[in-house]
Amino acid sequence: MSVAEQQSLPLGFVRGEAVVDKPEDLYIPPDALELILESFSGPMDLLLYLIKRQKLDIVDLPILNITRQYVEYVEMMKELKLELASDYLVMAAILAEIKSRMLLPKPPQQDDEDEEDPRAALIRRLQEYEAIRKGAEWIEQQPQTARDTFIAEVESNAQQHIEVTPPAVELAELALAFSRVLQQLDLKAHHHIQREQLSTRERMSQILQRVSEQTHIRFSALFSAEEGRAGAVVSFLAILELVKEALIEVVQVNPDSEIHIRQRGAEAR
Amino acid sequence: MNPEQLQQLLEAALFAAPKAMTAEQLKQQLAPLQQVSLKQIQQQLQSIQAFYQERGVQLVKVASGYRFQTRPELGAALAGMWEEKPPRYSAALLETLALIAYRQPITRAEIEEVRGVSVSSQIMKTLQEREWVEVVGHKDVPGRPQLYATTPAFLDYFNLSDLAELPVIDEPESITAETATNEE
Amino acid sequence: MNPEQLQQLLEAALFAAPKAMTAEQLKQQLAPLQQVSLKQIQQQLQSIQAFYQERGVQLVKVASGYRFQTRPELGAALAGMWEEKPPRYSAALLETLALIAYRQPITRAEIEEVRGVSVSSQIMKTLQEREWVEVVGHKDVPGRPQLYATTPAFLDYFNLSDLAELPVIDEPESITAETATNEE
Repeated sequence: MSVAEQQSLPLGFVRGEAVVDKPEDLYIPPDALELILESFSGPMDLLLYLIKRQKLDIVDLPILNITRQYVEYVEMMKELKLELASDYLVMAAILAEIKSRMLLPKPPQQDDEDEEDPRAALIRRLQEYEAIRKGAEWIEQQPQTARDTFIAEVESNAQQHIEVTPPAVELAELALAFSRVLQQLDLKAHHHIQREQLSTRERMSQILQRVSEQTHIRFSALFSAEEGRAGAVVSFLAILELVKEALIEVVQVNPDSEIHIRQRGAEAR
Repeated sequence: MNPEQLQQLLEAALFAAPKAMTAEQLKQQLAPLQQVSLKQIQQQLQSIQAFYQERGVQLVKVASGYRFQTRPELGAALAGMWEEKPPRYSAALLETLALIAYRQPITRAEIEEVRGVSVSSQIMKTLQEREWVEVVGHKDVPGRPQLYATTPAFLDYFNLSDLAELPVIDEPESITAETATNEE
Repeated sequence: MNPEQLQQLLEAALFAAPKAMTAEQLKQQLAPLQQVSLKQIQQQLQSIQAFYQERGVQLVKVASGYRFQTRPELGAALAGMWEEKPPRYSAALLETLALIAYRQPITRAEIEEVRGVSVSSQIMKTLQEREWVEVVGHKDVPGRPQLYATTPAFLDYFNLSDLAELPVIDEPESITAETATNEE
């Protein structure tokens, strides 16, 4: 597909680019070895290169030649103390093993099917490796983000319109939170919650709210006929509680005049 | 470089650029434009502007150069793309809210005393912004601290007609005995 | 909402979106599209794709949705706008990535078996940091080694919408007598 492939077989990738400058024969100047080896991604890559270079039929692999060449590479690597050497040594061992098995006379076999050509396994591996290398080349040539394509970035005034949805809370969660608080408390006394008390405390909030808005409220305005007796009791308890907690003051100018309540310390502000 | 290619390149550059670009910057940063006159670039920018007049995005000239932006009237419709699922409230916030609901009117110091930790200003701000909690007065003690209470909006949110409908929390027996005589 | 308005809104959304968007996501996140059928949205997306065919930017479909991006052939000309050079990946990294893409899920030992070389931790780290590769499970063999697979981010980066777009590479005949002698 690529231009490099059409011209000749690439030696390998260097920084993603196919390198066409490959050694003409086995002799590689020692100072160039490191560079050349860097262009192989591993022993499979090198082996594949050697096979292709010699236009060999892999099925009729002249293991001896390949092994000899291979071992020479490995020797050079050892001299240069290249850390890559171990993986290459494994490959050299595989090649040597294949070679030795080919040279040895076959033991008489009962069943021929059991005896696999020692080269077959290597060939399969080479084929699989070559396929993957093709896949890698194909992926590399795909248009890449930030190299070939850039994602469009467009300003928008949408951010000004974002409405933040506040989290939802269930009543049960709230009750649970309160029971947690109670558990944390040093449980000594009067933390019991009753419906009646709650109504009183709500009324306290309402009265406080009103006195903060109006400063003076007629005492009678704090009671409403619709609420009946129970409502009046709640209001009265709330007023007493607020007085006790010193949150409001009850004032009466003279004994006959209307009673007023006002915020405690309101005049101080 | 023919006008079509020039327009293509300018358009791509303006879409890819993270910020507005002037005609000069475009000429400077795009190698193939070295030989193109500033005037030609400006002409093409105008063509692009005209081309996008009725599209979803438009090429506008702002102080620092040209940039693409979405049509202003689409802002509200697009906002949904940035709206995130609301996070959950913290346990600290829920406990503070619960204390205000069950013990109102209550000062911040009283909340802190019960919870044993300080109440962050952020929590009080969130509760007030949500309009669940408001200041209903000041306690007449030194410093005149604010007294917090829940609002009608709080009741509405939790579908309560009044605070007495808040679930009754079972108290440990030790204190139930003590207050039992006060019960209905 | 008429087709023109729909197209305008979709176009603006895709340009402004911080990431690729599927038709479903667009429908879900853009309030005015609630009443519009998915089919209508898809039709308009195709119209937009056709409209931008020859422009500097194109609407492409990658694994995680539709996105606007610059034409691939303009990459080199646009490169000057950024100080950083685009990253280049080594043959070893690309082979490892290809193996994971083609043979997923795959263990590290299996990768090493094919490549004939130990996989450097750095390569696996880079692949995972780029979010191209992730651990999807453990193989049920002694040691329970991790199984690697590619992510949608991998497909997005290489402009693919689906793993099925990877070309078939299994060519058992490729290293036989005929092809080997035909090479060069």
